Amino acid sequence: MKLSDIERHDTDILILGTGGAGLFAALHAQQTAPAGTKITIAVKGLIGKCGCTRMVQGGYNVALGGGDTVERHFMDTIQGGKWLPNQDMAWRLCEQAVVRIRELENEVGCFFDRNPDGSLHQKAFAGQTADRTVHKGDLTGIEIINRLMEKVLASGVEKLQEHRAVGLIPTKDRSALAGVLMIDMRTGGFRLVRAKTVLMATGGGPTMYKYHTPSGDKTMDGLAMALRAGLQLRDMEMVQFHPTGLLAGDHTRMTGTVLEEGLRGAGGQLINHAGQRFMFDYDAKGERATRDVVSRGIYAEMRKNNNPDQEGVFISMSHLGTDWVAEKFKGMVKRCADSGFDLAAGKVEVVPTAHYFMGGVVVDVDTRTAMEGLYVAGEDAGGAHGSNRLGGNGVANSTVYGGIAGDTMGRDVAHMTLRDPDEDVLAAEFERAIYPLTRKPDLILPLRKQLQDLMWEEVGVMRTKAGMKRGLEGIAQLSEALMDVGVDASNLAFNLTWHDWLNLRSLCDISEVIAKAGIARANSRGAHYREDFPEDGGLENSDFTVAALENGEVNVTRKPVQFTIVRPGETILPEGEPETLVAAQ
Amino acid sequence: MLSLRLYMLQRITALLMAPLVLGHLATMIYAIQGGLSAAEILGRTQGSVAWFLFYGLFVIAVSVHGAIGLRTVAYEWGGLKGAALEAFMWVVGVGLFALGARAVWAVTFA
Amino acid sequence: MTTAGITSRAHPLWLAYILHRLSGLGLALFLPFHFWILALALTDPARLDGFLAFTEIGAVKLAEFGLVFLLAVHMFGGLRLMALEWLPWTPSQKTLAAGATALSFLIATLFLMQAV
Amino acid sequence: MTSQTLSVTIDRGAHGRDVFDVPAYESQTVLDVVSWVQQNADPTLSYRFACRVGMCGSCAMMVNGVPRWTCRTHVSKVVQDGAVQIGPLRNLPVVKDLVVDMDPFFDKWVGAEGVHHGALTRDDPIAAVDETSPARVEANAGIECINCSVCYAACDTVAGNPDYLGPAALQRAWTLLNDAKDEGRLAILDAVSGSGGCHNCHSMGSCTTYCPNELDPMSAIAGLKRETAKSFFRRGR
Ligand SMILES: Cc1cc2nc3c(=O)[nH]c(=O)nc-3n(C[C@H](O)[C@H](O)[C@H](O)COP(=O)(O)OP(=O)(O)OC[C@H]3O[C@@H](n4cnc5c(N)ncnc54)[C@H](O)[C@@H]3O)c2cc1C
Ligand code: HEM
Ligand code: SF4
Ligand code: F3S
Ligand code: FES
Repeated sequence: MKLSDIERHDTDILILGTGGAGLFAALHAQQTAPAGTKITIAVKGLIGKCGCTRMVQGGYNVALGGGDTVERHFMDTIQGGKWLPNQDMAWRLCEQAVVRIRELENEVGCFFDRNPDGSLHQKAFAGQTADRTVHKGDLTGIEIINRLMEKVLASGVEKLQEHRAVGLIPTKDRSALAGVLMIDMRTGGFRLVRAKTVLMATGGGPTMYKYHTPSGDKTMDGLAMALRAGLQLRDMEMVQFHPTGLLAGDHTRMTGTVLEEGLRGAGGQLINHAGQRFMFDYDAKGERATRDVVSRGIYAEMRKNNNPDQEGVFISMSHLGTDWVAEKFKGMVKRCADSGFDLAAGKVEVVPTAHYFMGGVVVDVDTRTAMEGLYVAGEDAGGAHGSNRLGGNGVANSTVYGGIAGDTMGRDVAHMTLRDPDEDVLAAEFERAIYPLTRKPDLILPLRKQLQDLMWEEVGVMRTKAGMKRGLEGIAQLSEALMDVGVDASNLAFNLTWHDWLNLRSLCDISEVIAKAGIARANSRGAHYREDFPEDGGLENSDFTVAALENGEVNVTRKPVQFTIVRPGETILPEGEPETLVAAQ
Repeated sequence: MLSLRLYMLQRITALLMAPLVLGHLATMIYAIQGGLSAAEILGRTQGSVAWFLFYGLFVIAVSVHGAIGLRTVAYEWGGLKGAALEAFMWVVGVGLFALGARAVWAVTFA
Repeated sequence: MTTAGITSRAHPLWLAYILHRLSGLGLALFLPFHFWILALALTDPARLDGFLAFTEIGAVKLAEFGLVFLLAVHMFGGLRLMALEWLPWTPSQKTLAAGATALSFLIATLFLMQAV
Repeated sequence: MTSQTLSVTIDRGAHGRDVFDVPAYESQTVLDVVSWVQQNADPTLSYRFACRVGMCGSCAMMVNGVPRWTCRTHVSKVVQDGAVQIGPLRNLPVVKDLVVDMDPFFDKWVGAEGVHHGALTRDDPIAAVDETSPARVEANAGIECINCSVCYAACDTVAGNPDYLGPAALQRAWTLLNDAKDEGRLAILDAVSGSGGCHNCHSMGSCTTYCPNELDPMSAIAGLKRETAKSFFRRGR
């Protein structure tokens, strides 16, 4: 394959990814862009059928009255994020979610569950002070994405499905983005798509952990591309673990997938190897504590037991009544049964599992980045959640900011032109992508497993400086080893093994950033827990990490959080407002 | 391939035929007691306006119904398309009607 | 190639469908022949009698029975289908399908019993 | 368990079939088997998946001749005498090996007017909906479709009739027809009455039999037939 084989393609607005952020951007761009603007959507899988928005179970956070307010939602978000969120972004998230939910219901046509009086039903995830989460059963994501997907499919945007972005190609002076280099996965050919504006909404995805929940297509490609393009990444140490991932052995893709949060909420018990409930040893709320707390509790028990034959702990529901569980958690029970586990009557082995990535590209409240023409939204963007994302704020974030990105691009595109790419960067990115095709083929899976074990052990639920240093060394070795592993190049069409290699490349690159950012934060906040620094380091002095590539080295600095709306210890809720509106369980 | 119109025609003729088939079967069961003969058939039907209408309707319905039915099968299993498919349906329909009309005429007023 | 798998695992509704189609096809193929024989009344009554006498022979009788059976199967299958499509739907359609086939079989057998 | 192996035959289109011996495990799905082959035995094998938990509908394949979601199909459910045969989903063009082009499926989804036709906007309040009203119950029945195309692959009418919109698309149309918020009634009725419409369905019920989410497209299509028949008498088309 030669550089000259790259097909060249132009468009006005290019969107990478079709989760909540990508699809909303496509719809909004159509609404705001001048007539005749060409919109192209490129995605690693099929439109709407990949990514995590589809996998959303619990629901969508939005303050819709009944005592709840945008202010309360905002305060929960800030407190949940342990004062690290970018407050302007968090505010915009809470404020716009109100509009977005009406849009989803009225314009996009979503079905959401109702109260007997016909109004939207809302429930409370852990860490929320109001019943706020709008949902469709426990399959909210399918509903949201299917409705968005059909709108976008019907709208006639240009589709580049199974197109994997591999490099952001800037202009010669590096100040602006010229286009994106992609692999057309179906043929194995390369395509350079130039666009006046590009949204990156590839959804992060901490799948470098032994146990992880996101869909298989998410491998931090976006953040790795952004890093190489010189953009700043913030909060990169912040990996959210969901406490109850299914444990079914390392030979099955089921391992790591989420057993829903509601199980614990409904009274599900966590049982350790000795057959005992243990969560009350760690927190007064027991199993109902927030995700980070429960994850650490389980992790501590696992470490105590330290038995390779029985790694996890168990979730047990049967005391609540087999029939009741089977009825209330129909989908979950069926899913477990399909995989060979009896959730309603038996107990199911679980482990904490990497779920969401709070870190991401530094953006402004309009999703603009430091690079002209590049916009970032959804899980790829950092800032809105700080050190911890509340359950239900993820899909709100991707849909709110995806829409904003579409609006912003639609307006900006009018006064932008196509730019010429830096052919040297293009050549370098191309070489990088075809590199494994020039090496002797070997298995990639063992390296991926090693990385996943390493990250789980050393840069996982609980961290120490020494561990993360070991992690960094290990990542460096694996990165090197990967460069010696080649891929059979005889047929590049839908060559998953080539993509496995590229996936692992992205994961190695970002793993390094996570470990370095983790070392840089010598305190514990939200999802980031340092055994050697268990204190929060003083909320008043909150700062966030910023990582960027400088002279080929990942460099992490710290920047103070700007308390633009509220300071630690204060609240924007009116005086006399109750602490929580959620009835005690 | 089946538009609403053809579908409705197929169903309406089917509904129409249901009582006709039952009537026909009942007559047959009655008639074959002691064996069938041309004379017996003709004796019953010859010159009867009622039987003419009965079987006439039957023939019209079955030609329409059978033609549409065979069209579907020819399309799905035979891969017949476009003008050829339409022609096939008409040939079947007209053919069935011609043969049927001739038979009805033969046993009633001929 | 893959079709085989599906049909080999055929379920009641699919069987009802294929039965209905094959019976419809059978009827459509038989009908011209039936009309032609009846038209003999016009052109050649003797031959018609010949044919009718023919029906007394075992094999032909079986064929006749088969035709009535086809008609019954197809008709009840068709009525079943229309009930399924138009009447407010009940989940017990499999029973309905089976029932219809059974009923049609019953009638056909009745016919046979009468005939002999 | 690892001492046992499964004999896995994979249809690879023009390249014929390959047989692999795959180690058997206690918790193992068909997707795991396919993944094992690609990750360990034949790196050129192509297949598609994303969510691995039955939500995205991208992993459907023919397993022993039956369309299934592979990520949620435990091997023990399908294995026969230690063997499994896996092929690309039926009724869709094959891209490579086990990967099919799903565009025709989605083109038909859109062709059946399978998209919300709303009159309200984001500036309007959210309308009250009685979840127990018959129309909402009917609409809700098909809402959890993950567009996996299993029903589409199961249907022999689709196989014989390239224009036929197919069970999933028609079910979506039925949902919208019953959605009080949807204003596209006439457009939907027209779309499902055309030459590829609901009237081609022979109620063979394979869609309902094989839908992994236990949905019932057949009954939804029957609903469309009823509504179009009514409108035939009312509107004359
Ligand atoms: C199991 C699970 C349950 C969850 N439940 C909830 C919940 O109840 N509530 C909540 O608020 N949040 C939940 N979340 C989080 C939520 O799903 C995410 O926060 C949000 O959906 C992210 O949206 P997104 O648009 O940024 O990314 P995604 O929806 O993940 O989409 C990313 C897209 O980018 C594509 N892509 C990736 N790499 C490339 C590339 N190189 N080139 C081209 N395209 C690429 C992907 O294929 C995909 O289409 C859950 C997440 C998971 C995994
Ligand atoms: C009371 C009598 C009859 C009833 C109720 C009836 C009913 C039906 C119905 C509802 C269909 C549509 C099937 C579908 O869409 O899947 C059909 C199809 C058909 N009918 Fe009849 N029918 C009757 C008599 C006949 C007769 C006498 C013939 C002979 C010509 C016939 C030939 C066919 C054929 C060939 C088909 C197409 C089969 C298919 O599409 O699978 N029918 N019938
Ligand atoms: S109806 Fe069932 S089988 Fe068909 S696409 Fe939807 S979920 Fe899949
Ligand atoms: S399988 Fe096909 S024929 Fe109709 S009932 Fe289902 S769509
Ligand atoms: S991988 Fe998503 S449904 Fe199977």
